[in-house]
Amino acid sequence: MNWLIDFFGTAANWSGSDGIPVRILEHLEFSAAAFLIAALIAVPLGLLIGHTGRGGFIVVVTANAARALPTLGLLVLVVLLIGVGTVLPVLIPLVVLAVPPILVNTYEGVRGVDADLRDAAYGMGLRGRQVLFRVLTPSALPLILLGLRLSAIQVVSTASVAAFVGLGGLGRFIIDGLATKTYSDVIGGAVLIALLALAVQLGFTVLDRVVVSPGVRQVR
Amino acid sequence: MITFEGVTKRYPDGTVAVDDLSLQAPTGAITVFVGPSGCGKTTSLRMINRMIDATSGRILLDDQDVRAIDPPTLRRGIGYVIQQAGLFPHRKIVDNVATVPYLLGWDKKKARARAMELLELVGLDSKLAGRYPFQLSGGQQQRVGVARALAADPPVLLMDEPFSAVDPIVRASLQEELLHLQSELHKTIVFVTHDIDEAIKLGDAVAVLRVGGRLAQMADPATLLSEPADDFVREFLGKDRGIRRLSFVPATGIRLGSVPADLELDEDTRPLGWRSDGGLLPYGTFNPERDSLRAALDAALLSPNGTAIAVDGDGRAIGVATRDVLDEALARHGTRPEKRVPDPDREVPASDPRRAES
Amino acid sequence: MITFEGVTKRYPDGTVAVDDLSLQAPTGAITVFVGPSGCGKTTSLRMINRMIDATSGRILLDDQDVRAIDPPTLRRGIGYVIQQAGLFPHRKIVDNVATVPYLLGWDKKKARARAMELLELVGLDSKLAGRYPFQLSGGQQQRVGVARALAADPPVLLMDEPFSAVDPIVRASLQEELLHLQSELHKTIVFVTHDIDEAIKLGDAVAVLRVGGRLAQMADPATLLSEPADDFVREFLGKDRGIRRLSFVPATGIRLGSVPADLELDEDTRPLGWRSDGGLLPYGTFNPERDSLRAALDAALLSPNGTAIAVDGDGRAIGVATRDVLDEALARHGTRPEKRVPDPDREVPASDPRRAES
Amino acid sequence: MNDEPLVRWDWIARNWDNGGPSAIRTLLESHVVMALLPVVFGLLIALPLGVACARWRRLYQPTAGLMNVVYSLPSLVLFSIFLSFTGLTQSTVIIPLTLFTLAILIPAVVDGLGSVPEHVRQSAVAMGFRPLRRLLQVELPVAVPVVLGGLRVATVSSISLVSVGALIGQGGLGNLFIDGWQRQFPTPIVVGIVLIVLFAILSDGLLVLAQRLLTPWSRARRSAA
Amino acid sequence: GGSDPLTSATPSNAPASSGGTSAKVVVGSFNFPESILLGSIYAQALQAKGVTVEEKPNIGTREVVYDQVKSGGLTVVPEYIGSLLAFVDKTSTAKTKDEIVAGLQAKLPAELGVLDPSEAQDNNSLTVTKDTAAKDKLTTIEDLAKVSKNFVVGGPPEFKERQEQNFKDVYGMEFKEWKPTGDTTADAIKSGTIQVGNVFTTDPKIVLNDLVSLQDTKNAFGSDNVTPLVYKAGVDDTVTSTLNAVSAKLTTDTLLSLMKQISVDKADPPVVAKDWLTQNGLL
Ligand SMILES: Nc1ncnc2c1ncn2[C@@H]1O[C@H](COP(=O)(O)OP(=O)(O)OP(=O)(O)O)[C@@H](O)[C@H]1O
Ligand SMILES: Nc1ncnc2c1ncn2[C@@H]1O[C@H](COP(=O)(O)OP(=O)(O)OP(=O)(O)O)[C@@H](O)[C@H]1O
Ligand SMILES: [Mg+2]
Ligand SMILES: [Mg+2]
Repeated sequence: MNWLIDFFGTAANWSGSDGIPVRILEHLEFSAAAFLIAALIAVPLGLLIGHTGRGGFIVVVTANAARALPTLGLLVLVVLLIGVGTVLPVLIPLVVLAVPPILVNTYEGVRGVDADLRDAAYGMGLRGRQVLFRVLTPSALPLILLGLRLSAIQVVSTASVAAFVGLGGLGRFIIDGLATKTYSDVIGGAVLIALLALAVQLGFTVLDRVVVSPGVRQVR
Repeated sequence: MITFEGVTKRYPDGTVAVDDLSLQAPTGAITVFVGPSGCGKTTSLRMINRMIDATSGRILLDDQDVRAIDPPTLRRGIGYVIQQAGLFPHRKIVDNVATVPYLLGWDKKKARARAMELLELVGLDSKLAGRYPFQLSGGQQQRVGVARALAADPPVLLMDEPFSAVDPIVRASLQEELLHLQSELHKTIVFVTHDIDEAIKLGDAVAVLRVGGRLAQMADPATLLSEPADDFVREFLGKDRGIRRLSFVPATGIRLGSVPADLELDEDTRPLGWRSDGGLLPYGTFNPERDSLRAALDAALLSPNGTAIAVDGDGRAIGVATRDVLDEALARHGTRPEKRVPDPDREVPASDPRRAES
Repeated sequence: MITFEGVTKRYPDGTVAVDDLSLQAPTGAITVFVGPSGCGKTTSLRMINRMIDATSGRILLDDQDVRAIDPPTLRRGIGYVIQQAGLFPHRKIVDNVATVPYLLGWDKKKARARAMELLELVGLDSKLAGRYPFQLSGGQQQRVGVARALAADPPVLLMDEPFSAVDPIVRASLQEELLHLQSELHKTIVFVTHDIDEAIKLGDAVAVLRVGGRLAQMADPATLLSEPADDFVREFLGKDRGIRRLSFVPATGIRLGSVPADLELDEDTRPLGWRSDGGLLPYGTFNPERDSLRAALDAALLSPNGTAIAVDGDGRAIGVATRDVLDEALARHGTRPEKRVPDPDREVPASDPRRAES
Repeated sequence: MNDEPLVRWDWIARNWDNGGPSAIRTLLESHVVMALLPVVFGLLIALPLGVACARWRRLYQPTAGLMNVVYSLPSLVLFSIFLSFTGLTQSTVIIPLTLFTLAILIPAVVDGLGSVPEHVRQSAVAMGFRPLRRLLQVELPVAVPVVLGGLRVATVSSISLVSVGALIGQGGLGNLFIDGWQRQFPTPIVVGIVLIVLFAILSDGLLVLAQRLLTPWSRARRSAA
Repeated sequence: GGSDPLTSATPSNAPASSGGTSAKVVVGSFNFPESILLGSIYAQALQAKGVTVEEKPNIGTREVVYDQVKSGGLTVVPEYIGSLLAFVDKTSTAKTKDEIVAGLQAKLPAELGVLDPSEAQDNNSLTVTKDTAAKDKLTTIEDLAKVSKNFVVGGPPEFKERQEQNFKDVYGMEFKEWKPTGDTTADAIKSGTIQVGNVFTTDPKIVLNDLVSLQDTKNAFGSDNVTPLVYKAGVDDTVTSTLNAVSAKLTTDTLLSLMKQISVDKADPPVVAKDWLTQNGLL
């Protein structure tokens, strides 16, 4: 508890270019950017593969292998290869981290939709694209959102590695705190990250309420 | 009218699901495809709305080859009902029903009004309209499935074992409902089932298929029962063919005798039982206006003296048919029941089942 | 003998599923619980093997209160078959069947040998033994379920809608199979269904329950059909009661006349048809040794002249029953069919259905 | 950045087994230990906990909530917290990774048990299985495919996360990242990444194989699903 | 900070007995290559004398490593006397090697000790690009102090905490902003994210990237001679004499050339260490 008071109770921690608000903003900035890029890649790809059923096996296998890619290793490699100075080196490993859960869940979600439902949709004269967007996607939405949520939480928590290569974000408190053994900073940073993750979780719960049809939510 | 002309379907793995099928499903009638599992019923049905394309042969919809029509367009003009209803779980009932109208670009209000109308038509309470499919029982979901297929008022309806997932009691009521609907709507319906009783109950024409997708016999139900084309059909029709085809003979033709003295009646002349030493004995009744010869026979068999009591719609005794009279009626109609012909112009009051089904 | 003595089950939420139920399921007979959905059939059944414990009242198994027996021990002595078969997906068929023997500590070889024996008994090919449940059809799975319940040779078998998930044709064959098995094994069976036809086909005694878990009537099927206790039961029994109860009257009693001249026979004296101007006319046959009066009536109705042809096991004509003779038989037995009594000591040859079911 | 090649093969050859503490082989070995022990421990803990959570549903919500929080903590933070308790030992990595593994495996066990069809459970009861035996012989075996699914994710994540331990001096192959980073030397980094991914794929493949062998009964279901 | 979790460390590998050659010597190092090299040199030298050695290279910063030595989890760590003194005594003003060693002897806790310092120094420095140096005419830190208010300074995360006050005291120098740039400091200077960075004088990147280290005319960083920090109870005479023999041969130039082999030629620290030990007859 003392650590938390030290961290959150110190006025200096709240202001300036290395204050808590700035760090949170920075953290959100790369997390959001990485997450959005990943979502833009993985959701359409997952929908497409789930819909056509082609390449599904490859996707699942690759996604699992991609989970194994160590973020830290990728990060330093990318920095070595393209240098520091921009957020790009951080985005690449984070995107790599964020894609698999979204991709796999979207794919499984679409593929898992009851075959009869698909059948009924085509039988009523929906065209392929209408079937995908009007029937499959809404039905798969809970799983798609689950994938997005898992991915977002991982990104928020892992974005702290940005600090390792000298970028900002909440990881600064952790890396710097570790280096200087200021435990209050380490714990404070971790708490902030956990809170962000919690906020993400809550955000998705709300999103789920809003965008998922009660009809689909109940079925699961 | 839907015409199959030498239609064959061979799946990529070599299975011949339908083999040189030629038949006609008449306009305004219910044509039932029946046969054992795997005999190609579903395949045949789905070739009509091009969910599956035939390998060779043609299917004509009122003289137009379905192959000439863009599939989604074709399908929007054909209602399609499947076993699990296939309702969209994420849409409310009313929107499920309005799916095709929305697709056709109807305005939302009109589409919903139409959906509400249909829900009523299939016998669903309008307060279910706002629910989601999971909140409905299996039977209710099936009704919604039918309503949805009817939404854009397609002339043709394809139904693939629509009632086989519900329990027998609900199933019977869904069958009644379908007959009732058809008596009002006169759609061209192709109905698939593997249950011969259902086929006979619903079909104006019944096509019996055998495994390999070949047509074994196509006839109206009464003919089918009296003159099965071969052993396969006879076997498939099962027992009681003689009794069952009595269902197609109305009981109107029976000469009724006057109510005998040993039948005890209440003040409204409703029968109470046959007098005997040991008190009243059981009796059986039939309504000559509505029932079939089968019901009359059943009534006779329930009475100790073999006499069936004829009652009116209110259950009042209006006469009796003695065993002799009945025998005579059976002899007259027994072997050659009248052919049932679909009669699209006859309007049947809703409270009254259209058929002489007992 | 299983005895319910004033058994009541009230669920924690207040639902009274079974209300003061008293009845007896006789040893060696099939007792069927039938009734509309939610009437407490499953609850009643599951109180026997203590899957559910009664709120009040007692259930006796051969005079021993089931409450006095440790549930797992009790259950190992009672076979239990349910709708979805409930096979263990991770065990091969043979091991599924051997489950209870393993539990009872039999040695593995003996248990498997017993399982193989049972698979044969329920009519499954022994090469299915090494498969997993997902590799079997629904009907085969149900058979395995029955074999599994029989594995430790329990005297009592509880069956909860065991056949309701399979299609009607397979269902009928499973019913036959059960009757056949029972004719060899003479278990005390309690069978739950909501299908009255199944109840009548299978039950030595039928208990009709009404919603709220109260007994409406308990009787053998023939009595039930002739003398329904009240409107609820009559309604539940549905149509054709008169015709259906003829199923319980064997056709043996019919006085056969000699084969008339206008019946065309082949060289083996098998009937070919009634001679007429327009060629041969259809005919109906029955086997007086095996069939019921219902089959005889049906045969008569299939012939233009109302005469049923009696044939022997090989299909050779051995006489005819004219309509008059039939009428007489109907008059004699129509209202008071013989009671069927379970007769555990009579061995019936396997090829021969035990009942006079048409 | 400069002429440094992506991979210097001779470096790999020299350092594969140079006898020192930073030999690639040594690092790989410690990586294997630190990645797999958490999975083993996690499974051993998650099984009883998962069973308990499935049995007493109200236990599950708080447990799942706690696991969610653990999962959202950066691994580095957990490592450094444990550094104060377990010092510079492998436990400092193994214990936090076990916690992460639990966050994946407990839900997997609960879901797995939830995937046991009710009629299968009921017929086990009806045949006279006592609860423990039912759990061991029926419910857990039937839950295997789902649990193994979770185990696969947990294993792969664990293998990848060990490398973060390099930041506190216990990172297995992750140490190669730090080394390469400090010397602006891509070769060790590439070697580290490749070995980690290969190790993960190998482990995953073995798990898939185990799944095939353990659950021949669900093969068709899996390919059909 | 509040209570310090690291002090409660109970390492599993603390030596069982105090002293005695039978005990295992654990050689640790900081998380930068030079320290890893020095650790490797110590370890191999000791091994050559038959001491049982375990190496734990690349552990972390002084903050982490120091406590591990104090608690006996590590026995020997290559240290830098100036930085170590600044760490144990924030108020110390000692600048010369002898002052510093005296300061250390006074301030180190009883269980710790330093052996003979070597000649080799690896000083902290403030470094800028050649362009910046030319533009603002910077050659010394004094020059920098005049313009430092416009400059962003970077370094390892612990840099600010250690030096902010020191710079003020010695040079009256303040910076516009402190950025923790860690291992990327040299790159950050080059890319312009920071204008001044804290880079070790032996870091080959200074040469590689055309950087200029400013002279520490007022000795703000102090002398930073390399010396082993030891957990006294874990070392015996063999260990002490062996390490002192190593230190006697180490010079700044040696260090620079060894580091060039490691960072530029990508040679591996153990190999480099071994070669050097062999050349100097220490193996
Ligand atoms: N996509 C397919 N590929 C290969 N064979 C198929 C395919 N679909 C169906 N078949 C085969 O074609 C035959 C007819 O199938 P179909 O589904 O039309 O039968 P059905 O009469 O509807 O049977 P059921 O009563 O079981 O629904 C069967 O032998 C079936 O196995
Ligand atoms: N666990 C329970 N808690 C509360 N009510 C229950 C429970 N199980 C069953 N019921 C209720 O008890 C009544 C009888 O249920 P039961 O399952 O015995 O009926 P059933 O005759 O087997 O019906 P079905 O034909 O649908 O299987 C029903 O109203 C049911 O809703
Ligand atoms: Mg079909
Ligand atoms: Mg039930």
